[in-house]
Amino acid sequence: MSFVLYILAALTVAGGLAAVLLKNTVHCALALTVAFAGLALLFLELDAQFAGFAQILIYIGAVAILVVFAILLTRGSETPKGSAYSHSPLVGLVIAACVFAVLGWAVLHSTAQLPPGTTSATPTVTVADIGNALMTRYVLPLEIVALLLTAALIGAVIVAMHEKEGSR
Amino acid sequence: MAGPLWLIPTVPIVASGVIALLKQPRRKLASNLAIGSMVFSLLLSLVAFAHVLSGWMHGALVRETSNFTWIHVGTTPLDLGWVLDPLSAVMLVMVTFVGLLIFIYSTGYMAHDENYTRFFCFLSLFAGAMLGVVIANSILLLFMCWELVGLTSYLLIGFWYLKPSAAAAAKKAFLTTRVGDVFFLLGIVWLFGQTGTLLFYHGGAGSMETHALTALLLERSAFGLSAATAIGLLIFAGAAGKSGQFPLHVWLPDAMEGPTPVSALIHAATMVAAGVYLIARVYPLMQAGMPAGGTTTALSVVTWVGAFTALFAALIAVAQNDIKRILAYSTVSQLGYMMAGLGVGGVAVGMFHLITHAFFKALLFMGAGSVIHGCHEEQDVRRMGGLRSRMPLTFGTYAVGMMALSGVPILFSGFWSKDGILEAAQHFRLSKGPFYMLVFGALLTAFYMTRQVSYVFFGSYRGHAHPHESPKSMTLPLAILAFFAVALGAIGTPAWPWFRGFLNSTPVAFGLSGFDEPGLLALMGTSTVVVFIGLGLGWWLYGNKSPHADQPDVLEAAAPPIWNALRDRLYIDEFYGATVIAFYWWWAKVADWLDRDIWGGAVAGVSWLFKLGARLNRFLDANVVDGTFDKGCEEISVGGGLLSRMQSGRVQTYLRLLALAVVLLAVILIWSSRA
Amino acid sequence: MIEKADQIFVLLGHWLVSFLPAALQQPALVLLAVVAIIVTFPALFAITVLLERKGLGRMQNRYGPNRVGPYGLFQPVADGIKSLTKEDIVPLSADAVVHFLAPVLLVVVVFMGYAVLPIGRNMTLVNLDAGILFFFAIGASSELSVFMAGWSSRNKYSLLGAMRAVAQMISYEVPLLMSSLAVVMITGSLNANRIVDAQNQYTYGLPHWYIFTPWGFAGFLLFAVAATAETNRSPFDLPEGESELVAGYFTEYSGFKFALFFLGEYVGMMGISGLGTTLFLGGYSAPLQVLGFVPSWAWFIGKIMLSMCVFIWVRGTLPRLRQDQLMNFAWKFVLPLSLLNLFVAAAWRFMGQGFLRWVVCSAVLLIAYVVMARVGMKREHFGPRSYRYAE
Amino acid sequence: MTPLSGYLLVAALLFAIGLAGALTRRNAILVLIGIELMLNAANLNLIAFWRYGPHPEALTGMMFAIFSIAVAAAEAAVGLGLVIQIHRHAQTTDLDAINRMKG
Repeated sequence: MSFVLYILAALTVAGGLAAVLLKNTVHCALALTVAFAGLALLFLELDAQFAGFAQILIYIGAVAILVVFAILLTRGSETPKGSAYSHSPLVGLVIAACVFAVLGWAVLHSTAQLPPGTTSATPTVTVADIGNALMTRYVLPLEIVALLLTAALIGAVIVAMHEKEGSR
Repeated sequence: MAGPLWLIPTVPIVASGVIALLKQPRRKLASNLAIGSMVFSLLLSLVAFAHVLSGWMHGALVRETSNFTWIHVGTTPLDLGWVLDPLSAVMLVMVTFVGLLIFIYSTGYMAHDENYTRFFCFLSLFAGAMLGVVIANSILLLFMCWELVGLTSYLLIGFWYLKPSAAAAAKKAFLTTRVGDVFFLLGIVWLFGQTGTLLFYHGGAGSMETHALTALLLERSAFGLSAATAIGLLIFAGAAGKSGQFPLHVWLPDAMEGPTPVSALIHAATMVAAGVYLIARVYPLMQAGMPAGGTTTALSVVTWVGAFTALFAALIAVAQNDIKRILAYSTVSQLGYMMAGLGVGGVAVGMFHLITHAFFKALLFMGAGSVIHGCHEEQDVRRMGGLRSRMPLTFGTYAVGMMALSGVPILFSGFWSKDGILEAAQHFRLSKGPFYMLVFGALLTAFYMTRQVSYVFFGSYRGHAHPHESPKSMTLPLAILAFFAVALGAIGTPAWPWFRGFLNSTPVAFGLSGFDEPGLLALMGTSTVVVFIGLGLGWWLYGNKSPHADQPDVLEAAAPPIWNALRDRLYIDEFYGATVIAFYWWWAKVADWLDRDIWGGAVAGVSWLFKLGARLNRFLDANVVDGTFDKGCEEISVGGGLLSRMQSGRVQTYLRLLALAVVLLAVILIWSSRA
Repeated sequence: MIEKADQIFVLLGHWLVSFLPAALQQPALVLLAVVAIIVTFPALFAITVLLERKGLGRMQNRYGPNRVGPYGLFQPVADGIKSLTKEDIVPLSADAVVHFLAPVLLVVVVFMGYAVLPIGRNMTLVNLDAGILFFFAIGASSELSVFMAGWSSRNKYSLLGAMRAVAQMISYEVPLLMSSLAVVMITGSLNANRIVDAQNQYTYGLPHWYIFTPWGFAGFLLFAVAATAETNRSPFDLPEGESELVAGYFTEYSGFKFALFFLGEYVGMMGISGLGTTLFLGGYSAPLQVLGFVPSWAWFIGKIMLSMCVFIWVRGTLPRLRQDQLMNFAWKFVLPLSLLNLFVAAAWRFMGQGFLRWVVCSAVLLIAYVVMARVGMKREHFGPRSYRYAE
Repeated sequence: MTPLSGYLLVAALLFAIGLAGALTRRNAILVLIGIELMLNAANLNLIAFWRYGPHPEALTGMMFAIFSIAVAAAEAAVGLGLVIQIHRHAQTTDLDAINRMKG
């Protein structure tokens, strides 16, 4: 079974790498969608059907499109003249590497404490269950998220609103 | 049925909320919203009324409550709730109906006001609050709505707040009623403390039910009054404040600065009646421990105050020249009648007069409004006259209202309701005083109304404007109200005391047997005679002759000092000015002086000392410290310059530092956990 | 016998795979179903195209194609051959990879949508618990391919077309979701089969389809509008408005890739009509109980073809909208109505049985419709156009 | 190596990649892309823990992931709006060029 995991992981990581490394911004965005799709598949692999589909719907359907729009609106679609990287990118890379080292180290050394994945039976979670949970136990977070989304909506509109000429 | 009762007040309040959000130009929408909400409330109230009615038909006492706990303060729950019983049902219908008519009327009256939407916002807010007062089953809820009503009244009196007089009147009304409300609040707290419940009726556990009342009776307090009496009196103080009983009546005449529909709705029909309603609501408390046929301290106080107010205000009304002020004082006096009626005759008598009065007084005020509107904002009766022909519709309806108010026999509702009060007063045990006061008041009422009408409608026109009849939206409500001013009498005649039976939920039968009660016919005779004397007197003095605005009034010519006294409202305001206000002014002065001279002086002294110290310090600084200090400063600034290099303003630099810090933190944590 | 006719494909599949070893049977069955779908719907696509060309022809007083074969019945074949043999041109400056991937992605995505549609009784490829969600998730990613096509071919028209298309798809996806949500809410399940079962019952021989309820009817209309826009069909076909930008996002496509786009568009239309059928028209259930003997899959296909005819009819009838009208319509009319429809559906759910809920729900919807049509959709008069870019 | 730690490693790698992107790319939008990647890595962790945790039926991790997806959507919308506004203002999305607080 973990064979599938390897493939999906490879796909996701490749997508992520591409998204970070490619020179052309739009290609980056497209690669990002690949990474998202890989993640969604990973979710499905983890029996998180709803989360997986939500991932596809929101990230590929909305966020990716949003990114693409932003790229086009900021004329970022044509490949930049100079280097695609900011000043002294190596430093950043090193730091990222350090982070990965720490995380990986932590994961590998805590395998013993982690719950053994193989034993736990596949949970059967229907969408109805999730709905019930959302409406009962997680109703407060739900409300808060709703509020946040509304605020974000309005905020985004106001921020990106095209202010009248002359008010510049 | 008691469940959805809360909708009745809520809908207008919501409507007002919506209206508050509307922009100025959406006038039509605003008024439609307000009226629509009112219609809704009216329909709902009618349903409620029908419910109660059917219950009564089946001979059952309908008193449905729906209570719930609002919040817990510590461990004691604060309960709110609403009650549906004959009292509230009748009141609901009256308030919503009159309110609706007045709303419609205002669309015509305020048509040219640029704050139209604000007006309707306040108006429907008021309606909602008033309805809340009516349905409240918890004295706390009642008090909240009570205050809300006060607030809206304040807002509406001061609606034209650019007029200084209006602003002042608003303030006056607010403060004066507040005096009463303080006592009211005390009463509430005491009641709550004694009975431990805020609810009036709660299936035997309410504060208006026998269990609590007996407890209250046993409880003794100052002056040997029972707690029941004391609380009753406190609550009565509140009621007096709202419905302008004698010591606290001063605000009501000034309240006429508000737009006329407001005067009609708030200061004639509904809000001022709230006090009476409150007394009716807590009537069990008032009459707790009443011996058979006797009375209680609280009730006798109510009676005396009421009767006195009735007479006193009627006297003042005789000598007023502002059309609305006359009506205002007559309102005060009628409220006195209601109070007296409550005091001597029980709920039904007082409430009946309240209802009829609500209709014909609203009618009169709106008529007055229509007159004012027609004469282009002229309010002095001496500058009117002869409007009989110019605005016939207004005249007809106004005449009906006037006759109802002065109690012209048989035909008009005012006669029956007032008659009931007089009859009850006649049987008042303690003294005949109230009875005579009330009778004399009745005479005066007839007199001053005749005076006003003949000033306004008869003789020849003495103003300079061109009076014209008002639009349909104003005259139509007048007509409707006029109809009711006549018709309502039918439900309270001794022949068929339907109203009384309904409120006391006892069956009634039609029959002339009601009349052969001893002395009843005689009483009706006297009151009739009295009324006609009043009318005749008025007509003889003022009828159809049109004195000039500057020439003195007939009575003034007769007895100047009395006239002046009456015209200046018996100097009550001046008296308050000389006592209460003067005291506050003086106290403010004192406080100011203390502040300025005593504390101020002390502060000044201290600061002077500090200044001295500072000078010394500066001398030391300048010559000793500086040398070394400056050096240090230079060092620091150099260091700062070095540090500021890092603030390149590049986001990613910060981001990197952040990440680095996280890594270091993690490493440290791991390390420490291992070691 | 009827049962056999109904289940014929299922039985056929089982019979076919019965020759394989047990381990392979399940995958083989799935594979068969996939193949079946991939074969059936393009065939339907061919028929539809012919239908459209002829139907439009008749609507415009022409014959339409009538040369190839009797009554031009073989026209689709000819088209197919043509597009297969045509030269495949890729612009020099185009971004070759993306340019190639775009149509592929579109077709793949569009076919994936069918995985959850119950084509007939026991004829759902994968009976997902969150089927409807899956359908929408997949549908959402078709926007991406459109964008890829438009951007990669380095052509102003294509880019504009793509931008328009994506904007339009995003705006109309919301009402699409909302109007379907009502059904999901009432059924209490995102599973397509459960939804069909909920509608597959009769009183007095009349079906319980959701379209026969006030909210269902309104929801269906909204769904239809949103679907039309979602598939860039006329009157919402601005992205490929010939008169403005040559052919929108597939201007630069030719030959087989173009054919793929064409295919994708039509199969997508069928897919979304399939969804609409499942949600509102009772899926594969018969419109009358007495017609129950007709196999279920026939009903499903029939309903799809019917809605295709409606698509064609609309295209032949209505003129094209303007961009701002399009957007206004989406955000100020369709979306609010579908939101309201949600509430109405909830009210319907909680008003119990009886006549009252019919009156109330219909009244609310009607009033809302009239009011919003009057207030929201007032025709504004525009000054001279001002074009804005994010400078 | 249990599958759980496998997922965790993938998540960590993804997170690092995202971080690298956020730290090194010049274009603001790409930085946002990196951040999105990091968020998704976190989601993967949540889901993995939910799946292999002792109480999958409690749905905690799943819920957390769903909520964080929703929040991420909001974050993306606002972030991109800001980027667009910055671009209007400074005519560039180059983070090195945008280093003044006053425009």
